[in-house]
Amino acid sequence: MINMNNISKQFGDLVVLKDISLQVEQGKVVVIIGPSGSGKTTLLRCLNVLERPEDGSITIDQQTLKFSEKVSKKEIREFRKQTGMVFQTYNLFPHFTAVQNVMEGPITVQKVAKAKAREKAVDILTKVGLHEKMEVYPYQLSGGQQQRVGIARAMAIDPKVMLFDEPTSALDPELVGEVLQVMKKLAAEGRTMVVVTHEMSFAKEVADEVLFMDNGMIVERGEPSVLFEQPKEERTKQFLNLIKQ
Amino acid sequence: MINMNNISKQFGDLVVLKDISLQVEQGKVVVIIGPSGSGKTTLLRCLNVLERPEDGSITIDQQTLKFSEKVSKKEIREFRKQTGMVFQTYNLFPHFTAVQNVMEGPITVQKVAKAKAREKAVDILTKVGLHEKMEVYPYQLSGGQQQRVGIARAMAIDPKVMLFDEPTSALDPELVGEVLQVMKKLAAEGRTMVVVTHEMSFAKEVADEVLFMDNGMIVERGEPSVLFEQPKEERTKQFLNLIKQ
Amino acid sequence: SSVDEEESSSGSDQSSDKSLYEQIQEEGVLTVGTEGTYAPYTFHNENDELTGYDVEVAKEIGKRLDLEIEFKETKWDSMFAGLNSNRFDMIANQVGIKPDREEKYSFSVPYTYTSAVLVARKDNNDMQSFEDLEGAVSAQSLTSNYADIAKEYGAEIQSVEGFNPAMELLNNDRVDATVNDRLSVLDYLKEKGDQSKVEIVAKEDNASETAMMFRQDNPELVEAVSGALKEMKEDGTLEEISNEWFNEDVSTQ
Amino acid sequence: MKMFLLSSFLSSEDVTILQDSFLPLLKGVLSYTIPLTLISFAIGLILAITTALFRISGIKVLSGIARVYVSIIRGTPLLVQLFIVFYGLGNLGIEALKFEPFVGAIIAFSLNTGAYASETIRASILSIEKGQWEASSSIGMSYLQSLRRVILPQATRVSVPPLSNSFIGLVKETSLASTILVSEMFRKAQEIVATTYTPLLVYVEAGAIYWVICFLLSVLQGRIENRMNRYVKT
Amino acid sequence: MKMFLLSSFLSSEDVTILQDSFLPLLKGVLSYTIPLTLISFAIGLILAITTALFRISGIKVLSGIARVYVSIIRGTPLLVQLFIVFYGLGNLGIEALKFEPFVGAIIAFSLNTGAYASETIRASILSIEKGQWEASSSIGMSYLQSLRRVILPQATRVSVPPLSNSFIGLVKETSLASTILVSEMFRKAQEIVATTYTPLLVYVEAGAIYWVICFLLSVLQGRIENRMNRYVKT
Ligand SMILES: Nc1ncnc2c1ncn2[C@@H]1O[C@H](COP(=O)(O)OP(=O)(O)OP(=O)(O)O)[C@@H](O)[C@H]1O
Ligand SMILES: Nc1ncnc2c1ncn2[C@@H]1O[C@H](COP(=O)(O)OP(=O)(O)OP(=O)(O)O)[C@@H](O)[C@H]1O
Ligand SMILES: [Mg+2]
Ligand SMILES: [Mg+2]
Repeated sequence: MINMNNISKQFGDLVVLKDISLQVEQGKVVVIIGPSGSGKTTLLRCLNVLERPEDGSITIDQQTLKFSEKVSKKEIREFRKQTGMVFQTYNLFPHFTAVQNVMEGPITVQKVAKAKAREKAVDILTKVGLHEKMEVYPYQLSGGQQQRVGIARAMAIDPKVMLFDEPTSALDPELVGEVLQVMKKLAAEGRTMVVVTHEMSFAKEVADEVLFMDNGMIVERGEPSVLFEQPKEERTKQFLNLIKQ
Repeated sequence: MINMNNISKQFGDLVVLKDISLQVEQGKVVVIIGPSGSGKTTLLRCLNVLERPEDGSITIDQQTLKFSEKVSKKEIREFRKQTGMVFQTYNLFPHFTAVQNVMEGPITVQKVAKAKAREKAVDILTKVGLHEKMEVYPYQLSGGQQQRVGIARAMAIDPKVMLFDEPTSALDPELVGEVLQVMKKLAAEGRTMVVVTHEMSFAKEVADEVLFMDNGMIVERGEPSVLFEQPKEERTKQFLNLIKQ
Repeated sequence: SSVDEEESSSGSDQSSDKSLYEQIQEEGVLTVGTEGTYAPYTFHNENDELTGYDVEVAKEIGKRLDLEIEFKETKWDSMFAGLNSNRFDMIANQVGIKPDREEKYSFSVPYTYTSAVLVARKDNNDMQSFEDLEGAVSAQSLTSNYADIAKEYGAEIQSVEGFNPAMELLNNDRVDATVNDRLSVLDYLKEKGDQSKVEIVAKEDNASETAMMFRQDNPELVEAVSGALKEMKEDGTLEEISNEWFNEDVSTQ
Repeated sequence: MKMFLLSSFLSSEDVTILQDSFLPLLKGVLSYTIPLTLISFAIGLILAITTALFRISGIKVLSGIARVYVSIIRGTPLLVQLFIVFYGLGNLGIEALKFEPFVGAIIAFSLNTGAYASETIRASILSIEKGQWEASSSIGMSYLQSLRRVILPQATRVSVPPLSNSFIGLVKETSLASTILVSEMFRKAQEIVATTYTPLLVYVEAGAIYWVICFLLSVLQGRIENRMNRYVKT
Repeated sequence: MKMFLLSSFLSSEDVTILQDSFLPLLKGVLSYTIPLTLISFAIGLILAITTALFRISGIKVLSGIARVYVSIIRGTPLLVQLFIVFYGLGNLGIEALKFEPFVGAIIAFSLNTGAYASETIRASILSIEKGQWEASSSIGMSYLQSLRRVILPQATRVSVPPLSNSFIGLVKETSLASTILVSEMFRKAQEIVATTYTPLLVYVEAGAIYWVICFLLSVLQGRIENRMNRYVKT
């Protein structure tokens, strides 16, 4: 499903991703962990082409982008529709109600008729447990509810892969559960997902594979039970100690 | 040391603290937990008189404020100096360097000479492990470092009690440790502390007592081992389940 | 009974037992309002000094009354505000004697008799005489006597703020003509030389009179200034000043 | 101030002048001041949005043009701009550039508003979080779609207060149009003064009328802001 | 624009006029335009800070006074304000209120700047996070201490760009001082036009001088902003 080959990305002189390769099969859930600044967000953003790598290629489903060659804006837009991104700080459109947020992609990008887009949005919002909050503005929602709208908005464009960047880290502890619940449901439905998160319990329960990144590289990868309990690399051990503390 | 009697606080029609009483002895560490909106922050802010309760009284050390009577601004300012507040979002003064942040209280409020205030600030910053970052501005510090400056700033006015409002919840997981380390050190020195936090490990290790608040009331209190492992109240159990998830 | 008296009433009761003129004499200074932007009557020369016919006449009056003249320069409408509010006591700015002004202000004896000329673009053959103003657009200062003349000949008035904008509009071919002061136009033509796009096409012999203007609360001053002007006419000084600026005598009819 | 003047200074003649001048002043407001303001502001806004987009486009030529335009307009007095548009262009001998006073005024005021408002609009676009751009492109929207559907609607909210200030400022600045023969209210006031010789009185009356217009506009501004703020916490 | 005019329109006589008029214009700038701007702005700022503090004081009387002051000044044209200060107050018969032109201009411009800048300063004070107030009172600072040591220094940074705009605006607005007998640059330009009969030429020259001043000021503004921004991430 996802095939990342030799992706490199730098900001100015700072090399943030170093020749990263990564395969994710259809229906698998991959969790990425790692210290701050290790490049987790950047990796995810490359999958959504919010950042353009300097080198390497990414294939999702049938479509491939080769970054060593010239890639047109239109190609990037097409490619983007394959992934749905869920942001750490939600980034909902504040001037749209919940349902309008979810309808926006289908209407503006996919040119779906309004009534049909609305129907679909209502379905998705119901699925994430928000059918009672459809007509309210984001500011009237709790963090957990806002993040669920974020997930619904990403799902509305029917992406082949869902990307999550620390979707619960801006939430109050008791609200985290709601969002994880929705994510588990998506995983159970067999969606392909790439998730940056430090929620161990989620990773253990849902992930097919956990990647540990440091310094722009994937240091270690494995099944959650293995990676969490018997990490091979020293750097991984150190990091796991820190976040378990 | 601290004696809160029948404190009530409401915002408009919303009763946020309902007739709360609380004693903390000198040198003890009290941890407050509870769901969002239960009044934890408000309780702490009442101790620092950032909020004025409608009723009840607070005694810290020798000084008492009776809120049913008229309290002058000067009395409040005096009273405030007994407590040092550490904020969730640090609230450092961005236009001052680290050391200037710490010196500000002594110089402006206690009218200490600049050189002496500086000496003291250097001492405190060294203690929280920041003597190399004294001359930098807050924006140049990581979250954990900023919060340690926040702690140093609160300590600089020699408060009898230190108040912490979720001091680590705005931090990246790996930075949490630094701040907890400093707080443990303070506890070990025998400082009286009131801490709102959901860091279980910290509470277990350091707290003399844990309070569980809900809906403006203290629902249950006890030693951490007891309260965490064998909570009596249904509400407490529910909440502990949520945050352990 | 006039408005000006109302607006200036406070000036007259400053110290009630002395007349305004006595106060002026005591201080030894007569303040005079003028535009400073109306050549050759009142303007700044190359050395940036205020000069011109009106200015020099006022200075000579000062000499004769043993008063120092202090000029205050401002725009036309502000000049009335200044006189009304005692910022100055006299205006020397080619103010024409008109009935509606006489209702509200006092005038000295006239010191200029000037005539109106009709100015049009050189390339405009339709504008040859005052009669051609019928139905044409003429640029005129808001309150000048020339505006009345243009109106009498049936011109549509485009009101402007003074001599310069009127000439500029004519140059721009935005109006067909302007009826204006002969001497100012001559000065303008002299300055422009061959480059001028406009010319004098007709003259009106009916001369208009201009004089120093005052508030009505100050009859002693008006009398004194008029006296000085008469003296200057009689001993030829006024003619001398006039010749200096115009090479002709404009001080008599 | 007004009460003060009323009680101590107004003779019955003054009152007559005030009354007689009210209708002409109002006519100046209705037939020139207000149309001039509205039309110039509308055109100015379009110019301003274009200029702001040029500035943030990242295309050197476009942002250069925008910069020069803004710098010239903001660096010179409006009066000079009016002169150049009216007398300067009118002098070139090209018939099409010889504008009627009203048209000339609209051109100068639009150019002026365009430059000042472009800075406001640029700032308000930049004030929208980067996350909004990212969220919209992540669902596949193009630059223009993001701008139109997501960024500009939010930027509009941010820019309503400063733009209202510009608008209210423009109402008063139209008084300068009198220099190029537009008989807006201030020009009317001057004409009245030319016959009554009571500049203070009539100008204060004109000032009061401006104040009433500005007051009404600021009430309107409050309404618009409330409407715009429906989707933010208060 | 300038190049255009230079190449196609300037006769040698025009060049002479430009040269001759440069010194008088410069003199107008140096002896009136600049001092008037600097002094009025300084006084205006003090007024503005006071007014802003009145507005946010929460004391009804004070915030009422501030509101009325701001509303009157912002609602009426500067020209009317100059008239009232100079001709209106001068007419009350109170010697102390009969200001010299320069003093009158400073009073009117200061009042004007005070009202406009107070809104800027108020907004910038309100833009400082509540957390800053709380942090300073939690270490025992009084209201005034918090304001002086913590809030105003940060508010200053926020308000530098809009205040610079007001300052640059004031430079150009001083041209109105000619109405009350101050011979600042624009008045000089008018005097020159009165003898050369070349309004466009001289006004464009004056415009160019204003533009240079504004340009220099905006360079200075950039410097100040950089200095102010030393403690924020860029
Ligand atoms: N737009 C950018 N310009 C310059 N540097 C950047 C940019 N975005 C990220 N970086 C740098 O790239 C590195 C990796 O950033 P990234 O956000 O991918 O890390 P992360 O693993 O997501 O960290 P965190 O856990 O803090 O979110 C960091 O050093 C960061 O400062
Ligand atoms: N200034 C205020 N005005 C009105 N309501 C307030 C104010 N401050 C707090 N509240 C309300 O008081 C209640 C208690 O708030 P408080 O911040 O004390 O809760 P908390 O336990 O600290 O919650 P959290 O875990 O989210 O920080 C909430 O319902 C909150 O909305
Ligand atoms: Mg990240
Ligand atoms: Mg709280």
